Amino acid sequence: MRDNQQLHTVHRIRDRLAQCLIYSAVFLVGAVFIWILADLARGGIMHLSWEFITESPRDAGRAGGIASILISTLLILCVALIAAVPLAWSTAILLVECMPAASSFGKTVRFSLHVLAGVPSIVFGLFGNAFFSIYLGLGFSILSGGLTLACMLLPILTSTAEAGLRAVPDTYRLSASALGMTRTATLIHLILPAAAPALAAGLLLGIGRALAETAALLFTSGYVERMPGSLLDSGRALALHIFDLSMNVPGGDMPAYASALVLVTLLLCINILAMKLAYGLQRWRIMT
Amino acid sequence: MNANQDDAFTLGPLEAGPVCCDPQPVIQVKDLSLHYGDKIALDKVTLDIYKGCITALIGPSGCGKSSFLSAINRLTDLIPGCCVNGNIFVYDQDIHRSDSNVQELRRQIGMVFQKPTPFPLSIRRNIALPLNEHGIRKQAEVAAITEQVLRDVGLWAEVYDRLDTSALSLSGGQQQRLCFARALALNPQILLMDEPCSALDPIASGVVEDLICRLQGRYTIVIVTHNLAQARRIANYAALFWIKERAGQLVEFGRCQHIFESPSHELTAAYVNGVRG
Amino acid sequence: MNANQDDAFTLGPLEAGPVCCDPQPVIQVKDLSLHYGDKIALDKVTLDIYKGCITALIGPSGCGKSSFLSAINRLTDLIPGCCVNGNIFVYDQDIHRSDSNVQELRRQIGMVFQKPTPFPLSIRRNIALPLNEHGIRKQAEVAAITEQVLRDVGLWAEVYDRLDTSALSLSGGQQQRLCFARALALNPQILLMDEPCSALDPIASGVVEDLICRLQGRYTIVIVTHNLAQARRIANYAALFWIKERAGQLVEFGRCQHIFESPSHELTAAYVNGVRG
Amino acid sequence: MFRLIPTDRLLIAILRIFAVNTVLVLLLILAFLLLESWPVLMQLSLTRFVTDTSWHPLEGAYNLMPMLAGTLLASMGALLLAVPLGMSSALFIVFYAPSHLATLYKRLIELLAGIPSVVFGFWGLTTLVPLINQWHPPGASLLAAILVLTLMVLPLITLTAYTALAAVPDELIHNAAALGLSRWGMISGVALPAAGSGITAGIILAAARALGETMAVLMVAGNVVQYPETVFDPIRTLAANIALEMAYAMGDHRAVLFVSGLLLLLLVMVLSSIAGFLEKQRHA
Amino acid sequence: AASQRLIVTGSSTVAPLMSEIARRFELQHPEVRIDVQTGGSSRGINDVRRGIADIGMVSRALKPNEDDLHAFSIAMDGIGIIVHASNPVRSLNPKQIADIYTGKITHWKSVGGPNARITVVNKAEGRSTLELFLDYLQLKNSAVKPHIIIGDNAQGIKTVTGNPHAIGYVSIGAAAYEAQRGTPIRLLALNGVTASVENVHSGIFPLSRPLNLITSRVPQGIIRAFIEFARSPQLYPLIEAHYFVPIDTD
Ligand SMILES: Nc1ncnc2c1ncn2[C@@H]1O[C@H](COP(=O)(O)OP(=O)(O)OP(=O)(O)O)[C@@H](O)[C@H]1O
Ligand SMILES: Nc1ncnc2c1ncn2[C@@H]1O[C@H](COP(=O)(O)OP(=O)(O)OP(=O)(O)O)[C@@H](O)[C@H]1O
Ligand SMILES: [Mg+2]
Ligand SMILES: [Mg+2]
Repeated sequence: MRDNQQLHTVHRIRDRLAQCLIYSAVFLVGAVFIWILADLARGGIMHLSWEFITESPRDAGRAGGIASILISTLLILCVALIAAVPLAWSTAILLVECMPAASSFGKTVRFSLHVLAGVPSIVFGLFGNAFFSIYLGLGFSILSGGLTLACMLLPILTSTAEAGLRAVPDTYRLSASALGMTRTATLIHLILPAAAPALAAGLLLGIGRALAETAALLFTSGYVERMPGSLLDSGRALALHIFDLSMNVPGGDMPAYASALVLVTLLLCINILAMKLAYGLQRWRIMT
Repeated sequence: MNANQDDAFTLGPLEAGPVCCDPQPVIQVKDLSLHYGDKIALDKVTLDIYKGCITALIGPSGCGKSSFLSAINRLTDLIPGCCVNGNIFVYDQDIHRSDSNVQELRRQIGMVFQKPTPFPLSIRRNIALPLNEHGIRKQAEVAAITEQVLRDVGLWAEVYDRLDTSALSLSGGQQQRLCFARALALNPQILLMDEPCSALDPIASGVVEDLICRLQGRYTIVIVTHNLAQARRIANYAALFWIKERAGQLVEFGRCQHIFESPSHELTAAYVNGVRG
Repeated sequence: MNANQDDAFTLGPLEAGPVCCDPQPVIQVKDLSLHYGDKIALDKVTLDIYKGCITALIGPSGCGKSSFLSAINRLTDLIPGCCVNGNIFVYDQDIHRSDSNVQELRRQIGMVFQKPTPFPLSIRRNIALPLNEHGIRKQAEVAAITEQVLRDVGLWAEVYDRLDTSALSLSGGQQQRLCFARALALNPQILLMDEPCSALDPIASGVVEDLICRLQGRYTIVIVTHNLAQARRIANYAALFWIKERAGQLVEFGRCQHIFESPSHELTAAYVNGVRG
Repeated sequence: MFRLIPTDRLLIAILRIFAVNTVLVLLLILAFLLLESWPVLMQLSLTRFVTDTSWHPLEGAYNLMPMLAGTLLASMGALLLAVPLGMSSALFIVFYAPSHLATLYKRLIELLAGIPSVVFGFWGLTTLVPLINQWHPPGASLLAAILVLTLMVLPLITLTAYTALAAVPDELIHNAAALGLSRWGMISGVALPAAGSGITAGIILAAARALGETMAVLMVAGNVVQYPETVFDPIRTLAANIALEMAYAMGDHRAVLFVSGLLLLLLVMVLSSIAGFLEKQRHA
Repeated sequence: AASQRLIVTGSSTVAPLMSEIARRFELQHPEVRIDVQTGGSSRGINDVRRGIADIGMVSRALKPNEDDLHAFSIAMDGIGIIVHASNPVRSLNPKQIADIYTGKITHWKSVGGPNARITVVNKAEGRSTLELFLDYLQLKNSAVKPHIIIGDNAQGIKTVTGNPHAIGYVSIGAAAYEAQRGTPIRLLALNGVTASVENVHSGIFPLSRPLNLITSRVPQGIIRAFIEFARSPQLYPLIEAHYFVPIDTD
């Protein structure tokens, strides 16, 4: 309280300094990222056309488009989600609704998920190759790629769903119980709808991860760039396509840019869609 | 005014004659002990709740009033690590017997919490959902009950034209009354209330208090409150809980007048006189 | 008992003679209007706060009492979209002048909020942090002030042996008193309190109320409360706010006795008589 | 009404079956990694992974240490850059930026968090590596790996730190302000300690991500197995090694790759237990 | 839909050619679907042995310990040293190359090039190109001091394209194909012998090898049909277009 004037001047300088550092860091980050995005957009937009989306790749991807690759990607994604979502969400529901946080079963599951969440994707790739491709004999196929991804998505989907369910106020459970409602009914009518935005957001995160994944698919779903005929065919995912074009195909930069642009746009669209969906769900829930 | 007319009560006549002239136990609690893991929340509480009366539970924070309420409708089942010993009889049925039906018990015993907790649904759905759960599904019947209970809590005039908007858009006092209505819809015989007014501003709180008074006689009511003036105004019986040796205990139970004016226990005297909530 | 001895107060003598015999404005609020975006929270409020007195702000929820307090120490600066018009003079200084020092202003004006909010640090750090910020860094000095203010709020006996444990491990009432101590450590002249008792149980609430009474005279106190009995018990002046035309307004201001016993405004009469919070 | 209780039982039974599967997946992964690496773990003594001359699987030299060093160096370098930048970004969003700018910047970061690692790798390969090459050949190097990893984990750190900071109750901030704390005093004295555990958790998550990142590093790090002497030397990380050689590895070579997978798994487990330990410390 | 599926995996040198052959084969046999995956010669052998693939692609002669497999040569290829097109060096002898790869020569100046450090590009272990190359130079891989390690031929070409001071070695077929497409790389002469398809064909070029298809059993049915198709003279133009040398099966 002595020298208040001087003290506050010191504070003001310290505040300014911190502010300057933070602003410059932010400026740097922003600039670099905008540089990357601009690079992608500039590189990709030239090559992008309707034909690029609707044609299959020719000449190792230098010509033609990415239609078959998009289809493969979607198929892999579908397999992964169909396999992972029920498992993950039921696990989350079990953990939150039916298990005391301290139960040993709950602890085991939570620990497994914790470890799974940190497992590098290439290790999932190793596992998928050894288990799905070779042991189960699925070979290089969309199915084994999708299932490998499903393993990878399990922890993400579970932990987001768990967080979402936990965020639903306990008062709903208590009031519903006090009204004599069963857990099942409480879950279906109250908790799941209340957690829907969180579930959707988690799903979205999972889709994002799945679309972006390369390493886990390298040895499971394979490289084949043709239109897949069945789930047992090998199919090249979009991220893998970018990898291949940029690493292995001289003159593949342009289509790689364009593919990257498509991938990023796709992720963006899914993002927006899911937000809308979550919002819509909320409205609908109130209306009925 | 039209609104006032709609506000009129449809509560039926008292079922049990003049209030509490002949105390008739509806809930009998015998040697109830309640632990949360190692923590003892209630230690050997024995208490009868009388039919048609309002019983107020008072006492300092953490003395186990809420725990006592939860034990009565077995809401404690939901709390991991919570362990209940002793007997509770509701209408002479031991509620802890393995063949007793918890859902039916909870239908019989309505509960209202401190924080208004409408479900994030429309006003209509808030009442219809528990009804459906209990097998009442006919549109007309549900609508009739909805109107009835909303009138009972004096909410009909305020919301009849927007039953399909979200219950969350109501004000705090309205939400709390909706919670009352939801509980009443199941036609319970007993109502448990855990500080139903304390999260509300004074005006809303007054409205809810009026409502409780008007429910007296038709329901057996157990209310937890920190507001001694309120307890005094509305209750017929009062029970004081206290924390002794780190465990909640029942110190004194008796007619409201007795507790507030000539308490037998010195703790009670100190509490009812000294507290400035 | 030793504890009781430690609990003894070290508050100094009153600075301003007998309380409020000669009202001397410390805070002058002139035509204060406050918006949150489009929402008008306060509309043209003019009010003087007198030195050494306790002024209670009462009124229904949402009438702008908290907003009024925040305007006085410019906490409104922190709220995006909040826009303040009109003049506030604290010790004859316009606080909205661009050359006024907000940090110094806030040091002069202590504030205690509804929810006890100790920082998630040790008890000692909770008090030391603002002191350090205001240039008091010497270990010994900080320790002395810490002990002093903890004694002032009657917390010293309870915590002197665990000053380095987390402040979050204290009970609600203790946390709130720690917040008082933290505010007092900066040696303010004015204390603003926003429902300091309403999140506490009755006993803790009583302790805090006592504390406030003991602070009277040494500090100029503005307190928001929903508890009219409390306002009546402790305040010298009272101001009633009300929501008119969707904006908070000052309805009546005067001596506490006047407001509660012979209010000039019919709204005031209705409010102070009808409310059963 | 009596039907309803069995519904609950059925629900729990079904949920349990699904949850058990989740645990099984982890066990299965562990089992297969062990199964596939069993031959070498049996034949070779573990010291071989440390003492062999270098990594020449076809010549029977299986030293994993240079790659472990590369992995750790790259991750730590990336964290060293990303933590200050990420924290600054989070503080900017929560405390400094005007609201519309904060939203915009957060959107940008969210967008970046979703960008696949190959895209960063690709950008690194086409832009960063040639740049570094002009400065100090060969370009593909530890430095490039660090920079690309920084770009990848930065959004992660920013978003977790943002979430933790945003979860600091407003009341705490208002209290701090009411005590006349300056902005930086408020941030460093109150907000950061209050958000501490969330921020640490985010950083550990980022570390795990950096350790396990494969494709982006594979594309820019040069992939030479060696202990780097300067940041301009190329390195190979464990994960990149698996991706690079798995396709045509046979016999012992393949098994050793599974061993390195196990090693990665171990690293991540160590990290998560550190995180768990920190968490416990805070709550104690 | 395809009722029969053939999986072909292995050498990245052969893969582009094989994809094209597979496409043509499918045109004739609509009921067949052929998936071509790359990874390296060892992967081809590996996958065929494990039964994951029906046919393996191997860009070298089989070794004695691989005589459980059946090999069918479809073309010849050479391995060429490549540098960036802006590099003035035209020719190197095996000694110089060995010195560059073992780190005894680190500057382009020492071999008559620009004033810059050499960036040595090596292949990852398990690639037959690497084996052949080391064999020819009589080096062990552990003696090589590379700056960048790459997988496929294409990656090698791409790396050299992006780095004016790099030196690498790839399939002549792939390099010539790319150079003809305008990619800025140059094939160096080895011991004065130009690295070209003609020289591989005539056998003067020292670093050459057969490109094989392998199976684990004697090929039957559709596999046999495919292998015969791949070796049939009607594909010679295609093979030549990929800058490989067709082998007269007769
Ligand atoms: N879920 C729980 N787990 C562990 N302890 C609990 C739990 N709920 C309550 N307790 C403890 O049990 C004791 C009694 O709690 P209870 O909520 O019944 O008190 P209360 O009288 O209702 O208090 P209040 O007036 O504050 O509502 C308290 O000490 C409390 O800390
Ligand atoms: N940050 C904010 N943004 C927008 N509106 C606000 C904000 N804070 C308060 N308001 C609105 O301003 C009005 C006055 O709020 P204020 O908190 O001052 O009332 P109050 O008298 O303190 O009420 P209570 O007794 O419930 O604390 C209310 O209608 C409230 O909804
Ligand atoms: Mg309670
Ligand atoms: Mg307020």
